[in-house]
Amino acid sequence: METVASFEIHYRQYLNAEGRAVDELPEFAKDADVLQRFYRDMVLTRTFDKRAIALQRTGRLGTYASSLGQEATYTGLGHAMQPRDVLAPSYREHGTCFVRGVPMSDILLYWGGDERGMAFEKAKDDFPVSVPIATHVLHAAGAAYAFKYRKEPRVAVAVCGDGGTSKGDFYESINVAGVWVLPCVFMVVNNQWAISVPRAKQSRSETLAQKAVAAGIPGEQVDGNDVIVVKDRVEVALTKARQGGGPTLIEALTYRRHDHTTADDASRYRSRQELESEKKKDPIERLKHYLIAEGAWGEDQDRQLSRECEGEVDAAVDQYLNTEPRAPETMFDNLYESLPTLYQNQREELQAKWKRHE
Amino acid sequence: METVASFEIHYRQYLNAEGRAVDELPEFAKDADVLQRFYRDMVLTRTFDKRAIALQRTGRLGTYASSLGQEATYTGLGHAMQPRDVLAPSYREHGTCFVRGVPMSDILLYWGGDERGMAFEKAKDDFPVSVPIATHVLHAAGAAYAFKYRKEPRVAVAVCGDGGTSKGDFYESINVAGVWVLPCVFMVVNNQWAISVPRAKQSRSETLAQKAVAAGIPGEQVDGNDVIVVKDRVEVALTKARQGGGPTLIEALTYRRHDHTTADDASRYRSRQELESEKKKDPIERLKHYLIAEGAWGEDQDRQLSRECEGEVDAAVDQYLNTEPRAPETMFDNLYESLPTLYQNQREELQAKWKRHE
Amino acid sequence: MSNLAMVEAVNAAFAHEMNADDSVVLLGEDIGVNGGVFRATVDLQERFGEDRVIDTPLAETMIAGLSVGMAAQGLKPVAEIQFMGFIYPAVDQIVSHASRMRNRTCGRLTCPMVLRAPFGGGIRAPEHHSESTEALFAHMPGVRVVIPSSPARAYGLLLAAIRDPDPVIFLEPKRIYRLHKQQIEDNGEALPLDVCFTLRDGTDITLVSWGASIHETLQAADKLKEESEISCEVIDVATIKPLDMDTILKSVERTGRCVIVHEAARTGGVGADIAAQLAEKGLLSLFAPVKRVTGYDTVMPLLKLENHYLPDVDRIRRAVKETMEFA
Amino acid sequence: MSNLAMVEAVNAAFAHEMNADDSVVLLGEDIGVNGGVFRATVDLQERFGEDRVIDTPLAETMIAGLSVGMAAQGLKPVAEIQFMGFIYPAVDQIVSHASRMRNRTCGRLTCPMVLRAPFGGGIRAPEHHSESTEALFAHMPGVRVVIPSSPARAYGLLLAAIRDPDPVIFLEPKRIYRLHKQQIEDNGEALPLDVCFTLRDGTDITLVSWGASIHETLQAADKLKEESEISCEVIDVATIKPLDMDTILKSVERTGRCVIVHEAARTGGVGADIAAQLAEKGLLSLFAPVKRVTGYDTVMPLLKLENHYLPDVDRIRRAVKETMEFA
Ligand SMILES: Cc1ncc(C[n+]2csc(CCOP(=O)(O)OP(=O)(O)O)c2C)c(N)n1
Ligand SMILES: Cc1ncc(C[n+]2csc(CCOP(=O)(O)OP(=O)(O)O)c2C)c(N)n1
Ligand SMILES: [Mg+2]
Ligand SMILES: [Mg+2]
Repeated sequence: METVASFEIHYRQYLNAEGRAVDELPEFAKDADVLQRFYRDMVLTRTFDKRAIALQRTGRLGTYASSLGQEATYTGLGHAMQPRDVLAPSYREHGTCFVRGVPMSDILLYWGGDERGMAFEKAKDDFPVSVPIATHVLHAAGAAYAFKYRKEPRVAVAVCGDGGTSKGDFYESINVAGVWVLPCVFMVVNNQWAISVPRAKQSRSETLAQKAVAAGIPGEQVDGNDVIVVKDRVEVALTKARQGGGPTLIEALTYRRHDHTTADDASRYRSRQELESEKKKDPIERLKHYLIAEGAWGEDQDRQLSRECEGEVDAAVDQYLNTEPRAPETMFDNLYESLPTLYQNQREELQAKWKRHE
Repeated sequence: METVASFEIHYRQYLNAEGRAVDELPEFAKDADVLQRFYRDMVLTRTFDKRAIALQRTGRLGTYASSLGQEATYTGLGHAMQPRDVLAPSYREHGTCFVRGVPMSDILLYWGGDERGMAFEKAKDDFPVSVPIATHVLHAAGAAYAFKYRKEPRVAVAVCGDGGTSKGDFYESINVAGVWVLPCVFMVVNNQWAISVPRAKQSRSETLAQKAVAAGIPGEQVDGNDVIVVKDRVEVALTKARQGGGPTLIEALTYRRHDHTTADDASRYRSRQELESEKKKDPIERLKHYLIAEGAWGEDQDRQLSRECEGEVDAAVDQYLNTEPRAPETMFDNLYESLPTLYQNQREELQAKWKRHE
Repeated sequence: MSNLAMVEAVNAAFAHEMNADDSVVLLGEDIGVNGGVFRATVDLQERFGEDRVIDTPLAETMIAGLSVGMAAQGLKPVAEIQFMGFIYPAVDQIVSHASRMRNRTCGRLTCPMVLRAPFGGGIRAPEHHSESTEALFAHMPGVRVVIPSSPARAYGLLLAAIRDPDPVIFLEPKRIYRLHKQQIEDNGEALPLDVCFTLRDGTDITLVSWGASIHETLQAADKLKEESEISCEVIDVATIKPLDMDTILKSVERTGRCVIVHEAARTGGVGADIAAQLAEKGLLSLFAPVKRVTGYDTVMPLLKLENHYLPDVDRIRRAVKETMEFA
Repeated sequence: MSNLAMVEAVNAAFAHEMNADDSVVLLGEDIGVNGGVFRATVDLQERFGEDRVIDTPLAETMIAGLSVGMAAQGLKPVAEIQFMGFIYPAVDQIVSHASRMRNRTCGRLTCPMVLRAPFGGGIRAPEHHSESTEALFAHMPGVRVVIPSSPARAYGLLLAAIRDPDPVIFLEPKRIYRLHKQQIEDNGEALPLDVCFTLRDGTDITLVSWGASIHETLQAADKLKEESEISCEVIDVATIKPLDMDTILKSVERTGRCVIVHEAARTGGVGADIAAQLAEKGLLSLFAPVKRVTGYDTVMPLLKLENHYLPDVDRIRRAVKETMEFA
């Protein structure tokens, strides 16, 4: 018997649940401005989230997926990426999109049922929301191929959930990224649940990071509620990828505190206790404690920040609610670059009907 | 930084390329009868193989996939399985099917373009040939579920190639088998090529055995040209699975010495040297050397065996060539349990046309 | 007798059949503790155990492939695809294996599985949650495609689907999951597959539909009667593959006119097939061209425009009137 | 001018476009060193390099998904699926993403990709190597489906497909890959997409077909002329989505009769759609029902019976005669 290969999976954290540094912080995190910016972005995401749910509950938004409790992962990721990198999100990464410059009103527009919400002008090469789980992970690999082919120093980042790692697409993506040494980072947001299915029922693998072994690429775990370690390790992976070092899989351990979406009721399948104990690991509180302990934050500033975020969200909601509706027949306008003759009469029929009803 | 998981992949071999034992042989291999039986089955498979190719070259068989050089893997697997276990093969495992009692004439019938070749009566729960790569690996997991559900001491064995491990279906199968602790063995026949694509271009993973890590199940490598280690390790895995211990992935390292199929020309994409050097690891020669060295085989016996195998293959070919053709309209007869009205007139049309032409 | 909504009738059919037949197992995402995102399988895991109501990892190819393996080895798996928009990874297993297992082995192995999925638009759901692509499956030899449109038909057809010895794609129009209730006797009586249901007798025109659109079709029929004395025969196709063309042809032979209504995109929809067969076999009885009122040939829009995409009562009425007025 | 077989014309179109446009890359299984199992990409890796003619790992979902990602980021990927029977794992990416990227982002991102696959029966290949399921793709809004049936059309249509700003499913009838050669000028001139090609003018009946069946259709037309003085107009649909119904309708308006020929199974085939549209828009010009000569509604049989499955000259002739004799 001969040992022909061996592997180790590592876990990293800088700030523990109490907001104490358990290791020497990376350079960027020694700058209070930087951490305040992260803090702000997390608070804004949470403020947005609450409002979006309220809009949905009052019939003014469609189904919405909250990121409550996962803000550190999304904010950290957003700040690790460079503007020209490309994000291939699933449907919960609003926090990352905001950091990348996508207006909150656009995200509302999309979840309000209007395709124009995905036509944003900042981060304009980013992929749109992808609802079919893990399918978009392949798009990141394809994008990465394009960057490599054109010798552009850009990296594609795919984000999917713990559930997403069970799908063949996920595996095919990491495998091809490995063998072609693509500039790709695979971010697995392990929030412990895929709707009602707990992490343990997705896979017998001890970690999700070790899925990387199958592709022969590095995989690691980070505390996904620690914005510092997320930003740090993703940035390391991005830099490596940008320099031709190939892909990395990063599993961020976090927890989905809200229902899966507004269409779900998590009390059917998980315990209050579990939820309560997870609340103690809150990513926002954690950073706040750290900043306060460092003398870089105070309760007054915090209240001020809350007000600012509420104001920004108010403005976005206004803009969303005041968006002129699309004419029905525009549903044909982005089907092809120009609408084939065969379908033109359908467009006309729809337009005529709409005119009759107006 | 904390290490949260670690893994090792092992490789095993009993008989080296020269046919010398490199380790103490397992119990069964101390019985010359047993090894002679393995030897015979490998020779029969190779004899069949040559004839099938000849039939194809003379227009009497469709496309055919040779197993030249891979006989130890297929024979070893066949002997490790119990009759009530179930095989989910791809398209190259004739050798295993023969051990399981499938007549050679049926295999010819199928590759000759007649569905009745998959209606065999021995091994009657075995899955038929599966052409779409890796799709059948899921069937093995489903079958294993049925066995577990009914508390039957049976195991399902899926066989796929190195190319097959790149497909999502493969990964989804090992993953679900892991999390449900299914009685399943995944046999990856790494013959180094997927048509013209070499192993190194399928995956950056150092081994294919380590794909198991992604599913949290054990994975190991064996010398696929050593029938003893194949039979031994597969049997260990089967016993474990049968006893509720869950699935194992076994990578058998072998080499496809023929063209991919009779429709392929391997000289377009691989070197003579590579082929020549692989010939030196021949599974049949290896066992022959060992048996001769042990005084359990001789050249006379060998010639006698050749004649017997030729005779058996002759008989199978005769039976195949003399099989009464199916009437064209029978193409409707196994579509549903009974043919829906809507399609009956199509069957009649075909029957009428056939009658006109006869 | 219980008063059941369609989704409850699905649940009742499961409970009945799982009691009667140990080989029936359910699998899918979130069908266990959660009882399915539409509650179609609610309480079943508690009653029948985790090994019969199985929460799977998130992978639709896997769900279909496992089902093929189970079905070939003596189980009767009923797999749920959470929404039809996520059925596509399962297409390969259906077309390459489920539909062919019997044929490939000349009956040695068979594939008595059901693949269920809620489908259709009109519930303000996110992208991919509203499409109707039944035509893809209707083109595959070796499968049945069944679509109930009332609680009673859901109960009876689902029982038939589970008992059928061949693979059945069972599509549930989720827009009408809870639209209204019906008295159903939970007696395990299946309805026949492969036949259409004539819901209304009529003399002037035949309206052919299935799924949720049946309800707009019936409303249109009522209105047309009321406002214009047009007598519509309404046929619920129910099993769209194999099609019971006889019932449709006989009706159109009497009425001489036909309008087909479905949510799916027009091009390549099942309506095309029905219209083509009418034109082939019923040409002489047709007084007017067969019209189709369908979803448009564009991507199903997000919720703001979805109701403009779906065939509505008004579009059906217009089509009927135009057909009636045809010289 | 070179004398090229269809598969060589495919190769020539690639070479032309790869020279002209750096953003064109080919990917697929065995397309590099091996030049594709049908040699459609032979020599291209040598000429254009491994980063433009890419041998992929064995995974069709991946091939399609990579292509979507590449296309959205400025490349023009042309992906090969080795046989159409292995295209099903790619269906999800096509219907869920390729066909929707433009619509989902209101044109911010687009998906100018081509997915090629050899298709159809008649070459004595193993199971899954002979089917024709173009109808599945013809039902998907947002894609084009193009099928050449001669070397010249392969060259011109493939160029058009690569240049098209939207996703194109390009299906190559492999039975006629090397059937005959044609003089082709390698001038980079594309043929128009979205139009039918009228291959023969005729006055008595319109024969509509595509792919390899065009050849049996033409032979039938010749024989019918010869033996019965029936003058057949023969239309090669070529782009089956979006359909150029105008050309077909105009022809049928003149001839009053139509037979549609395709290899795919009848139910839900593209022929149904054409027949339905003829019945809807051309009812008054039809003297006889539109007949369809197609593959049967059963699983494509293995090679021993495949020629019985495929429409042949005899079946086409009979259908034409029956249509001509219709009162
Ligand atoms: C292919 C596919 N199957 C099913 C669904 C329905 N669905 C939406 S989200 C979800 C769970 C996803 O879990 P995970 O990947 O962990 O992401 P999370 O929602 O936790 O962020 C499911 C099953 C889907 N969107 N796509
Ligand atoms: C899904 C699918 N894609 C492509 C093919 C065509 N094909 C047949 S065999 C093969 C290579 C398979 O290689 P591997 O898995 O290593 O098995 P081997 O043939 O070496 O035994 C390919 C690409 C197929 N049969 N199925
Ligand atoms: Mg999750
Ligand atoms: Mg191989």
